[in-house]
Amino acid sequence: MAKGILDVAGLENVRIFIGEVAEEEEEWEPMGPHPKPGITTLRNWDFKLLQRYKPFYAPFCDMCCLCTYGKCDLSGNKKGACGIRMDAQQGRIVLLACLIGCTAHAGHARHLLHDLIRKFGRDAPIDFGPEIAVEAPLTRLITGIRPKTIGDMEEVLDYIEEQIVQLSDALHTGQEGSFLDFESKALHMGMLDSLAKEVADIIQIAAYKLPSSHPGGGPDVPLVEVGLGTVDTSKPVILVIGHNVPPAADIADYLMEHGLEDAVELAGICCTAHDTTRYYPKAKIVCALGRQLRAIRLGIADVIVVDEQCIRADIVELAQKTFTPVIATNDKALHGLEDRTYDEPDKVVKDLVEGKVPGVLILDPERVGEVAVKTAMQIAPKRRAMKIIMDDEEFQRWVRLCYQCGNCTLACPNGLRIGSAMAKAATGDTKPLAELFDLCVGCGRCEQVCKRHIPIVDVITKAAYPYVRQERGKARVGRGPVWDTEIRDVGAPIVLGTIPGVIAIIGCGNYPNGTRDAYLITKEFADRNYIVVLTGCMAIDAALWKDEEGRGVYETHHGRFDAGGVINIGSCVSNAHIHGACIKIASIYARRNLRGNYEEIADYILNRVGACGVAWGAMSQKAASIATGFNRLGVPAVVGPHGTKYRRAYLGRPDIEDDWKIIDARDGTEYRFEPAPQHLLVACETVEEALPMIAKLCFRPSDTDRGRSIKLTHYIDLHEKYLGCLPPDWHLFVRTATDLPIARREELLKRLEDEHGWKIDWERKRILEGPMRPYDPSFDPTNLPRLIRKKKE
Amino acid sequence: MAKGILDVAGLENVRIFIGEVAEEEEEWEPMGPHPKPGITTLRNWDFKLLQRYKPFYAPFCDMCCLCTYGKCDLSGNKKGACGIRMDAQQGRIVLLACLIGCTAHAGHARHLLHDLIRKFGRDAPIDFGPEIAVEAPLTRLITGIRPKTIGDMEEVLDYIEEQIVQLSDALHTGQEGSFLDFESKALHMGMLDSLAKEVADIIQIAAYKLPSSHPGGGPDVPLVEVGLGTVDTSKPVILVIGHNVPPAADIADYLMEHGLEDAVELAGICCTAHDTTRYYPKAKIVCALGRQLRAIRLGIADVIVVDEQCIRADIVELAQKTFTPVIATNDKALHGLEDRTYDEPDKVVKDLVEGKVPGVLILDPERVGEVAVKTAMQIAPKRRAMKIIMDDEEFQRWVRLCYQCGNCTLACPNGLRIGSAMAKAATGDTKPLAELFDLCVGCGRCEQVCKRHIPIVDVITKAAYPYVRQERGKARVGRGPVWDTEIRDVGAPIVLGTIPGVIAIIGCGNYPNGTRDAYLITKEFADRNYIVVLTGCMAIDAALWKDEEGRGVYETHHGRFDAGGVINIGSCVSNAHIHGACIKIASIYARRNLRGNYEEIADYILNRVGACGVAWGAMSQKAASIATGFNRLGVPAVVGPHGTKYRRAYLGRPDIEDDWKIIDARDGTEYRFEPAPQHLLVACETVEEALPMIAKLCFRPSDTDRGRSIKLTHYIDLHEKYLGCLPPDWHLFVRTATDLPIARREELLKRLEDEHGWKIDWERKRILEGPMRPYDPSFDPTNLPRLIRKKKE
Amino acid sequence: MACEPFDIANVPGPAALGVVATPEAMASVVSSARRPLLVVGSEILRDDFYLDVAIEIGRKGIPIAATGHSIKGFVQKGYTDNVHIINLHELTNCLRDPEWRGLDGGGSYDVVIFFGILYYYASQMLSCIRNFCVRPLMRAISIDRYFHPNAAMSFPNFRPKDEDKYKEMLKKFVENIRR
Amino acid sequence: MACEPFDIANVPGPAALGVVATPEAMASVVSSARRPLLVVGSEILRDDFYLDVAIEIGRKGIPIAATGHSIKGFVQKGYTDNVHIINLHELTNCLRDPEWRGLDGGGSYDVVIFFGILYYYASQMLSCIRNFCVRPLMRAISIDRYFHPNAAMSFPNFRPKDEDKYKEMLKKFVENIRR
Ligand code: SF4
Ligand code: SF4
Ligand code: SF4
Ligand code: SF4
Ligand code: SF4
Ligand code: SF4
Ligand code: SF4
Ligand code: SF4
Repeated sequence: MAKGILDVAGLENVRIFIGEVAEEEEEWEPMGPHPKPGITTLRNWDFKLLQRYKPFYAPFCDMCCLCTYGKCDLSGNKKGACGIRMDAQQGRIVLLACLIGCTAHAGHARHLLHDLIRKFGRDAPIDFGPEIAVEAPLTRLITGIRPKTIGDMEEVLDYIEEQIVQLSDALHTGQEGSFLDFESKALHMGMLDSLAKEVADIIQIAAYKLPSSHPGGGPDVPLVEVGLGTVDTSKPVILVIGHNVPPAADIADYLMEHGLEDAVELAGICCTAHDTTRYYPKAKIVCALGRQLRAIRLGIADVIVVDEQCIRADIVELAQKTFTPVIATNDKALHGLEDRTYDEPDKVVKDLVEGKVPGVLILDPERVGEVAVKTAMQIAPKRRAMKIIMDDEEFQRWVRLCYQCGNCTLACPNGLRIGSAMAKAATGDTKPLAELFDLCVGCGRCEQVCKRHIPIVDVITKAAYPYVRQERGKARVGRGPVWDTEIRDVGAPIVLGTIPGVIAIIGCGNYPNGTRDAYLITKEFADRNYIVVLTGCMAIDAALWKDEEGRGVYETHHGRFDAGGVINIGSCVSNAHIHGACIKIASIYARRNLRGNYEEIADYILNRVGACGVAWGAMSQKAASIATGFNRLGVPAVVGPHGTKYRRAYLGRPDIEDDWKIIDARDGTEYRFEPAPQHLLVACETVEEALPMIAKLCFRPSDTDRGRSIKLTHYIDLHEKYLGCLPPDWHLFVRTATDLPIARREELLKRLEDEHGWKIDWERKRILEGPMRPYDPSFDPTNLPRLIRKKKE
Repeated sequence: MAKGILDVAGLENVRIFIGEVAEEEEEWEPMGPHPKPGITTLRNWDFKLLQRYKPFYAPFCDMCCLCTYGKCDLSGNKKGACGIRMDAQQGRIVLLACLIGCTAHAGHARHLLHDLIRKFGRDAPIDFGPEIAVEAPLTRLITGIRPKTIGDMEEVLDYIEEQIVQLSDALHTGQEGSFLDFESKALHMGMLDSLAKEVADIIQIAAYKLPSSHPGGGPDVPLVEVGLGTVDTSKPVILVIGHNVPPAADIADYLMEHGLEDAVELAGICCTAHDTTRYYPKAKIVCALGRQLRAIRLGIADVIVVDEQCIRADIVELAQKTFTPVIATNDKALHGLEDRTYDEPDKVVKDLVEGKVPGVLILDPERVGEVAVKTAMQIAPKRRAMKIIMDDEEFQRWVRLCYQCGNCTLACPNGLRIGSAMAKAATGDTKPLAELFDLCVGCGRCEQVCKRHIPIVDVITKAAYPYVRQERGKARVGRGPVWDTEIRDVGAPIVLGTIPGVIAIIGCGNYPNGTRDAYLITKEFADRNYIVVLTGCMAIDAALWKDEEGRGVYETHHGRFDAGGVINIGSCVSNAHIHGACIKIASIYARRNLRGNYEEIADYILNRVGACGVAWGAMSQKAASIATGFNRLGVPAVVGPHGTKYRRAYLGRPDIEDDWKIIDARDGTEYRFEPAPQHLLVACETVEEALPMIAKLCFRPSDTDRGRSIKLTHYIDLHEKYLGCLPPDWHLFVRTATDLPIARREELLKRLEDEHGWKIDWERKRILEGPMRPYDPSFDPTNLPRLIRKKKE
Repeated sequence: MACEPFDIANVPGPAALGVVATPEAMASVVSSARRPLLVVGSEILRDDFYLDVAIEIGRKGIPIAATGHSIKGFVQKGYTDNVHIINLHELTNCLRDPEWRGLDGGGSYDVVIFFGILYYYASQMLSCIRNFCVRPLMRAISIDRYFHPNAAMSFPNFRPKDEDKYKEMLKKFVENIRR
Repeated sequence: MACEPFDIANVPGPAALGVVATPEAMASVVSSARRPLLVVGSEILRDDFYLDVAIEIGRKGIPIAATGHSIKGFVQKGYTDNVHIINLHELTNCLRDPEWRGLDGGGSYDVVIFFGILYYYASQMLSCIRNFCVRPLMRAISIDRYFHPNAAMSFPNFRPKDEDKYKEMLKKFVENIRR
């Protein structure tokens, strides 16, 4: 029964307006203890995490400038005028970052839901095919709701929005005073963020029928082209940028309806690119965020369509320089443009093509396709006549103009040494300049401080142009949810440790060392039979490098959620399926109740699911809330060095014994245990350092000896490969001789004896004394005393 | 019909769950064009305002530190790594401040609604007595909903929360690029803030039966005691701090139920104090925010109960020093305390009294009263035996220790010259130190940088102690909504200008010149027959000064919403009734449609309702969103000098003719008109400067000549009184000779002739040439072309 | 050379290269200005000396914007020739507009001198000028007894007991203005 | 004397009174330290020279925390005596705990020397030390080729072409350490 007015016979004068109509409430699972948790509901869980993984703060600024009592100087952990201390202030800023990140996802989800309901109806079913029964693990887990149609997600968003506002309230001057409570709130925000992402991706998969487990989905998704070199500029090019797919989908629809698929290029940057290819695999993925400025400057786009998030704030100004009109489609990012949504499309096209306006707003996605396509087709011939790329002469003029003042280096977030590369180029050697291309994150800060007004980014791009034109790779289309059937197959090996880990490579591209890192991490772990899942910018960047035979990681590795797979999960919101996979391991493989049962499942994941997030180029506020959401669910994450600017890490201290106590749920016995995982959030300086760290963060107390031995093998091997020696703490993870890598058991036993004073029974190759806890294959680790099944007498 | 399950005869197997049941929708007013506006709905209105009152930015920081690309140096309007420019970044920070402010109100409203529904039921009626028919002007105006019960406000909050999340989304890196659009979003946030406040205050008035127009309400509310000197410390003292009244109400209930009203003092700080007195007039208002630190340090409280907002973040640490236990009652501000909500009350009391814990959480307001009262009663005798206030000897020791290093002055937000006052005190003259008491905002920053560890705040308080003990005033209890019947009486005089203005003195106490300013502004305007309404900290501070006869402004002036009234509207959320009064003038007096008709009503208010907000000590993010909400509704505001740290002002430029065009709705004629009002948001350096500025901002194009003459009289008079001369721009407001102050008509006509070259007909005392527009008493000014009734041929 | 800002946490960023300058150096900037403007605030009313300094500067032909309620002092002294009453927010708003006609119709200014203005209000307005008055460049200097990182040049912080030193500096500043 | 931070907008606030110091001055701080610690990062692998500098410091009895993947260099050089592998985040987290037992069980450190660490990672860790390692006071100095406002002392920024000058400074620093 739909919403509406119900006239009840016999009650003539009463008209009943029916809002939510629940079908006969099928008790699909008993409700757990924490449906729709509020701020304090999971505080105990948070405090458990925060007690082991204590918040570490590295202020990015000593001051607070949030109210007119300020600026307050909080240096040396001083208090501000409102009484807040530096540590709490850092927690506050972390909560603020998570707020902005989470609202980006939740705002996007709500906006999308409005658009999808308008186009497809509230009743558009959530049906992900035969292999997926648990369609919305986070939704079930957190809210206790099992959504059947996209309209069911309204209630989920209501919950999220209410909670967000409650948390944001706490940012006000004179609220929270404890850094621990700020962190608990940030963790709550992170959880909401994960939920919002799930809503966003599920409704778009359901409505647009993006890949799921219907035919052609899952591991069978097609490959698409990735790279600046893939765009065929002999055709009119439409470039979509952002995160919200409906306008791009409308463009694809228009192209398909008018048979223009081969006449017009549809290409994208960032997550809209992912989602566009999920809908329309002819679309191309130009690049991730880090190349956005350069892609625009290269002038490849005949029209740029932006929606929301991770769009250059100066998009209109930039596009003007290459005579590219901009169509803004989302109320989050209006750029001061005029609203032409309901104007005659041809009039709008005319104004854009003639350059009368730099851009327009078209806020109804279903009106974007026509304008974008017509504009691109009409303007392309005009634009082809223009010179946009710098010529050699100009290039030489610029590099000679540089006087190595160093201003650009000081302005560059990565401290790139541009001046000396310019000097080399002036002598004819353009290689150093060209090499900067992949180190540069394309921010444009350098150019603004150059007293000689050298368009540095363009000069670098010019130097790298031959390379840029060949930047072509392939990525598997974002496949969305992991299948329940896949979980059934990998649940045991993951929990037992024989699949040594799930590596989730996610987030933005604020790298110090180029996109090569994304590739290297992916390849290193996939080659070792970890399951590697990627999303967002990382899923794009990883596609840009190739092995000696010219094959990218998506080509050399399969796309199943199984050992050795390299899986593009999708856009940033698709990250939720990584949480989903972890949750499903607990629910499908281990048959834990899911519904309203966050704490228990997070405890399960923390102790048993050897997953580790890698946000190597984490830049945005979303990355902050995403990582925090993973952390609350018990999944650790490694960030790159820029990640220290988030100000907070969650670091364990293996040297503090009391921090490492865990309960055996069978009888309540408490054990001291190995630091597994050692951190919830940690930054590494280099990818060489990160690789063994990631491997280390895959240890779990539940590992069987076989699993542990495999994990230890990779940890030790990666450490030796990239750091040149054994890790200093490998012995902490040894409980029994069979935990040791088979190939080196003898050697390592010797070391345990010599270096750590352990007692070894050399005859039986067994450890007699040394490990901090015994190995027991049926150990049932938990941090929650309430889960103890039977107290020991 | 309530929510629930409906079994329908003949449909045995169908159970209908009924959510929202609307009563037969009584068409109380036709729906206007903009119910539940989204981000872009009122953008045109915003752009109209922003075109006349251009955003002015004074960055408080040159850098942006919001993502890991940063810090970015935006100085000189440079762009950050994301492409954002300094101007847009300032708009973004303004939106951020408004977000935090608005979520504080909306979060509070939602929390309150949950508690009130639990205690009083969804169906608790909104009935404000015989004099109030328009119970919720902002709700009706913005959402089109006419709420009948508190439960009806859920839908309003759903709308607010959804919109807040949409707006917060826009803060993410790579979203909005235009400062104008950031401002439009901030204005939208300000509007939501006003609505959230209305919800919060209306539901608490309805549920707790706070003053409205039932007997004893409105102008007849009682006077309560205000001041640090009013607390009777011979009794156990409970001090409530914050903004959310249920815990305090529960304490009052407990006292009343147990006949302890005379045995225990219930006193409050900030808005909870206001709201407590609205419920329980025996409560005392200790002070506003600026005295919070000192009130706590003075040790007057035997137990401190905090809820949310404007609580010192170091409350637990401070209270510990005076052996005062803290009960935290709100999930926004948990302060790391343990949750004891469902513990045996007596066990909690015992732990608190014995000092086993510094404080506890009691998150169910209905469980706070017993614990708070018992704790206060049991601990009071123990605490009375302790020495808390500094003795004379100690005082002398401290002031002698000071070596005038000046560190404290550099740390003090007001640059107070503490060292020299200490030096004077060391020689026996404590007056300079004592005088600092009222200049100090009690932030404690000075103490932390004193190398001699002098407890500066305590030393100042000690010097001022004789004064402090006498700090006793009286304030009228917050009366809540203005009556419809009052509006009927004052609508015409306000619109015609004969009541020269409504002065809304609101917000915090971040003053450079003491609470005296609050008093002076109030008195100056009330004496001149303006209507003066106050809320929040200002309503408290204004009560602290007295005239020569020892009477405060609430005692010397009546409490009607009428000329010369001095009205305490209530707490910060009660500010909504000031908007409400303006809206009701449009609706009740001018019979404009209200429902979903924000733009038209705001246009009406901007052109006709001579109201001006004064946020003299604006400190918080709430103050930012409050002011912005007034601005969108067409009400200008003056802030004190610290207000420049909000970074943005909305300033008009009378010298740019094009900015001052207005339409006569009768026939569409466009006129150049006087700058009325000249600004939407402006800071003044001193109260002397502010007084004439406030008067000036009460001019409206709709003023009749009589009204204009009265307004001009006060503007000129205040300028002469405080600045010593005629204002330089008085002539701009003259349209006709009868606009001139009667008593000085001749003199001013002469000046118009001599100084401005106007042509005067001296015989008939008329102006022949000069004014920028003619005076026409039936002029019907509007900024909205769509309101033109009949186009001129 | 920089110095601690009078409000210790008033650290606006890298470009706030406000320098502590000598009165002579400041006077020379003013002397060579095309169109200088003296902006005074309420703190000049602290002491007749300051008012006299302002008037002396005014007598050298430099127009005065009287902000806050400082006009009161000029009126009392009977000096109102080239003194213009304006709110500081309004004035700064005009300053950021290169098209502004100026207080006297002669166009905007290239050097503005802040004097006697509440520290944090002045600081914010100086920040606006520094960040937005860049094309053409407007230089703002402060002759207050505070170090202002947002001003191009200012004095160091003076303690109350060093008031005389400060007065000396002001005298030197005025003496050295040649117009 | 302060200096422009290597990352121009790295302006942490008033207390970031990082000073540019001579190698001699820094060496003297290290020489008089109770328990100094050298913290090296991946940038020492740029050039054998830097690795040798670190080893020389290590030979003077100052323990080395090898962060990033810098350990690789020490292993290759065969010098691992008092070299401890640790992640920089982990190390800084330990440093902020006065109860920490130290890399060798001898307790925490009073002077830490940052060397060869990526600028912004180092900067953040130095910020943690400056803000939170105050009781007892820990001093962090940087001998990198960058000015670090968050360090108590550091060198100025060196351009690539001034690498030799920088090397000279390092040599002087090492020479002057007496332990
Ligand atoms: S919020 Fe607190 S620390 Fe921040 S500026 Fe305001 S008073 Fe200072
Ligand atoms: S655009 Fe590239 S080179 Fe320029 S500052 Fe940014 S990262 Fe450095
Ligand atoms: S700022 Fe310009 S001139 Fe200076 S080094 Fe960089 S590119 Fe060369
Ligand atoms: S917190 Fe950020 S915006 Fe605020 S003062 Fe520091 S750097 Fe500037
Ligand atoms: S949000 Fe933009 S301006 Fe701010 S730090 Fe990030 S890139 Fe820089
Ligand atoms: S900081 Fe302390 S010693 Fe210095 S002037 Fe202030 S009170 Fe005196
Ligand atoms: S407590 Fe008072 S004197 Fe001390 S810094 Fe704050 S305002 Fe200044
Ligand atoms: S007026 Fe300001 S300081 Fe006072 S209670 Fe309200 S928000 Fe807080």
